[in-house]
Amino acid sequence: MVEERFVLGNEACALGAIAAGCRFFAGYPITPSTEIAENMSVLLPKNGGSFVQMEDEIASAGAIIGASWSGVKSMTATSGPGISLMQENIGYGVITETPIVIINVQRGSPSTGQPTMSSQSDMMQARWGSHGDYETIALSPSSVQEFFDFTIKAFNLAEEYRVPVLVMSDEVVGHMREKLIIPDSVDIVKRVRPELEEGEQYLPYDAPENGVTPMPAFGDGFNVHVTGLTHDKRGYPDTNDAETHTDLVERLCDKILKNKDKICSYKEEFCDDAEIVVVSYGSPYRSVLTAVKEAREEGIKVGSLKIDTPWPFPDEEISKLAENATDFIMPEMNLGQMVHELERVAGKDANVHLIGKIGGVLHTPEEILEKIKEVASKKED
Amino acid sequence: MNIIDSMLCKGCDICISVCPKDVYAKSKEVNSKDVYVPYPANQEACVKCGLCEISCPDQALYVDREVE
Amino acid sequence: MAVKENPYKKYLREDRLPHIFCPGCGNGIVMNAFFKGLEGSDVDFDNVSMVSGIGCSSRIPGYVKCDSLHTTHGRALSFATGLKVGNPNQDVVVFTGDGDAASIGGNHLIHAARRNIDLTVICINNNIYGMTGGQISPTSPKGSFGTTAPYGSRDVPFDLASLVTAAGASYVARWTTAHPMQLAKAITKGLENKGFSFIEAVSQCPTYYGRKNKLKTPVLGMDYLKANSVTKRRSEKMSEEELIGKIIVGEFANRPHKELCDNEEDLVNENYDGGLAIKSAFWEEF
Amino acid sequence: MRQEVRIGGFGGQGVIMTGIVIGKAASLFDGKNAVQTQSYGPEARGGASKTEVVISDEPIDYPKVQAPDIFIAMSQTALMKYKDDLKEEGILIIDPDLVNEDDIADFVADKKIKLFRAPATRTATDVIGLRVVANIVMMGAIVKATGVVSVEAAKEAILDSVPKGTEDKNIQAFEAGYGLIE
Repeated sequence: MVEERFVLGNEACALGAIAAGCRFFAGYPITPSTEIAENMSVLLPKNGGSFVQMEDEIASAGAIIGASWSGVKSMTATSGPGISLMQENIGYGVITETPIVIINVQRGSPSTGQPTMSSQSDMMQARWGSHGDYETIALSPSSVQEFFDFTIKAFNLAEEYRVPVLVMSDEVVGHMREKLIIPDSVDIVKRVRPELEEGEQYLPYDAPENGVTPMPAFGDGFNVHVTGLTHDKRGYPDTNDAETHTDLVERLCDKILKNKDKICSYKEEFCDDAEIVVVSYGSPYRSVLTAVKEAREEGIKVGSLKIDTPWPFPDEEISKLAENATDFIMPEMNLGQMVHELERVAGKDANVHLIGKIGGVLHTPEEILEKIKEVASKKED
Repeated sequence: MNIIDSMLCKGCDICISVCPKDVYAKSKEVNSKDVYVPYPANQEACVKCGLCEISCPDQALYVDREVE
Repeated sequence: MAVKENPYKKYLREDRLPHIFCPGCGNGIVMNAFFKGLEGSDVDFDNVSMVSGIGCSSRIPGYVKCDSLHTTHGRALSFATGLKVGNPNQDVVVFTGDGDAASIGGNHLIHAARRNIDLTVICINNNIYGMTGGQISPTSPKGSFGTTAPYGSRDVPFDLASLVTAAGASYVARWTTAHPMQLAKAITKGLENKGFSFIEAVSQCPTYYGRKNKLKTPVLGMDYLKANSVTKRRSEKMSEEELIGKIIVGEFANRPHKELCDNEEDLVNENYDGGLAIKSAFWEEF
Repeated sequence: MRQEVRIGGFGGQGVIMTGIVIGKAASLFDGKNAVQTQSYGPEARGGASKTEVVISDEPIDYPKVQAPDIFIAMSQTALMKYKDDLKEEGILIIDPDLVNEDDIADFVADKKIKLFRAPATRTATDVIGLRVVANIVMMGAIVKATGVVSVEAAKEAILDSVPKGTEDKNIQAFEAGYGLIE
């Protein structure tokens, strides 16, 4: 039965995780993400799962990777300083191709910054926060419903691509209450065990080009060795061979980059004839739509591109929009992070304008409208 | 006859040292790691206690327990 | 006819031998003691999963024919916590070293002990960072030399067995590579204890610790361990001065009490009638 | 139509709970859309407390309150700190026992504010015999004075939010609050 609830974004995230099949959560209290851990501690025992409050965020990230290899879907949630601590093990999750979900309810930063205020200033860390060349997937919800939906999506993408997936939420979405519609059932990507022919040797890292191999659980009898060192197809460390390393790391990147068309998700509104496109992700989108509608009423040809998946960045869609648009505006709750990606893709053909805002408060529709008008009037000159 | 696998032996001499009956001695055989692989020079003294087997860090040593 | 090979070799991935350990490294002896301990216990080798961090001793699981997780430096116990809680039916064994467990992983160590999670931790303490080339560790004896203690260490070392006992572990023992039979017996007890078991295996590092501290050969290293070991019982009658430089061996704790996974399972049973969702990532629906 | 509600008081009065109940009433039981937010301070207890609710028949884009149509002040500090962006001719509900009306006489006159007085804390203590239900008493006053949510929705939302066994007391509190407004 479809259920309606009026809940906090962070609670919706926990409910989404349970619906997606998450049965293990390890975490450490940190504002403004703590309600996710609290809700998981209530929900997991009622659904056959386990909750462990770890000694820190490093341990939390390690524990969910261990749990994932035990054969359960696992998640942690954190904010600012916690996501910094988790980076080492996120890199481990990437190289070992472990499906895990990490929720980051972003807060004002750097350092301990503004614990109770909002920001989007960890966006670059979501991509390359750990050392090394790699690609992950990141999703940014802009509503309570999306926090639920995207958490489920994160679990599915993690399984499909065997990669850590980050849900880059923020304090605004985490701490607002809205109506949440919980469907009777959700689509789940389940894990698939390897199937071997009689006498066939199991090669846990013998993946097809741009792809992944099936993943067994510990105890299934495959005797898999999982290591953070560069490894060959058997999973054995092979750290001095350039070819082994190149093959491995290129595949880890390509399985995300070359499947962009399947992974990327976005929403276009009023874009058909748009000469100005406001590109947003996460909570600033809430103000964009109001501003775009008002600007349309004043006759400005402006549209909105709302990116659900900041990573991998939807290059193709933006290139397509840049064929018609002369200007892109990007509101971010930081001093300019994803805007560099926008510049990379659209900068040759169009002007890119940042509305960077820090301090913890969401952009108002007026601030965005003002920028739209300013850009529109410059076009006329 | 106790056997020392010359492919695995790294020549640490721990077997020579731990054996309570002084069964082992260095041989003149040099393996691929350039070490003189020990051999049971005094095999008949062996009481099959297994201390050399568990103390061999390279899983190179086998104690023959079959009755001849 | 039985294969004429070392009785512990059958547990290893033959295609990876010989292992990378230096000649005379104590790691191989501790591995053997582990296999012997396992054979003497009620634990089935096929049910064992291994976890390790970073360092020489943490390379051990990679050679063993079982599921193994070779993780980040110091974090083995965090990964092992998830692995064990996710599926408490496995017997999870952690191999770690003094730097891995007591320095970078010190906080994880005391908390895993506090939770009394059912893991068997074998800590090979060779008093030095071997893999990075001989730096002093948190267990290096006062006055010992390392590449980062060229004038001798001035710090007081950790007594790991006592530390972990104080933190709440239910089984704790310490032996050395010169006591392989006793070590194996302690590992048997550790494997059979349902709770956090910590077995400290004091070991020689001829290459780095030995070279800097006049114990250049494996035999010298092991002779030193043997000569300086004092049983727990005897140590209780000795003065602090007499105990300087001595390695106290024996059982430090054997006090079974409720462990983490049992508590987790109880919580599930009190709140849900479907039991633990073991290996649920493979389920179609929930 | 978009309506913005702000409630301010001090920690422990159940201010945030009131915001949640209004949001729940609107979104789950009146078939409208609602977003409820709150401001967090570093203090766990005490200090100023504020919650805001946006209610609309349309989907709500910008989730925060900029200029409230309705402001409920349950403390002098909250009244003085948050009153200024109340809309011209907006509704202000105060607990007269907890604020100093003289301080806002000019403000009310200049902005043509519709002022209501609801002695919620006194009513909760004297009539219901439970000081903790002051926020639900105030809820009744809000519904009567503003009609921002329906009476039925408000009652359903209260029943959905309060601890089991306290339903009757809370409904009594709501009705007592409803009766405080002429």
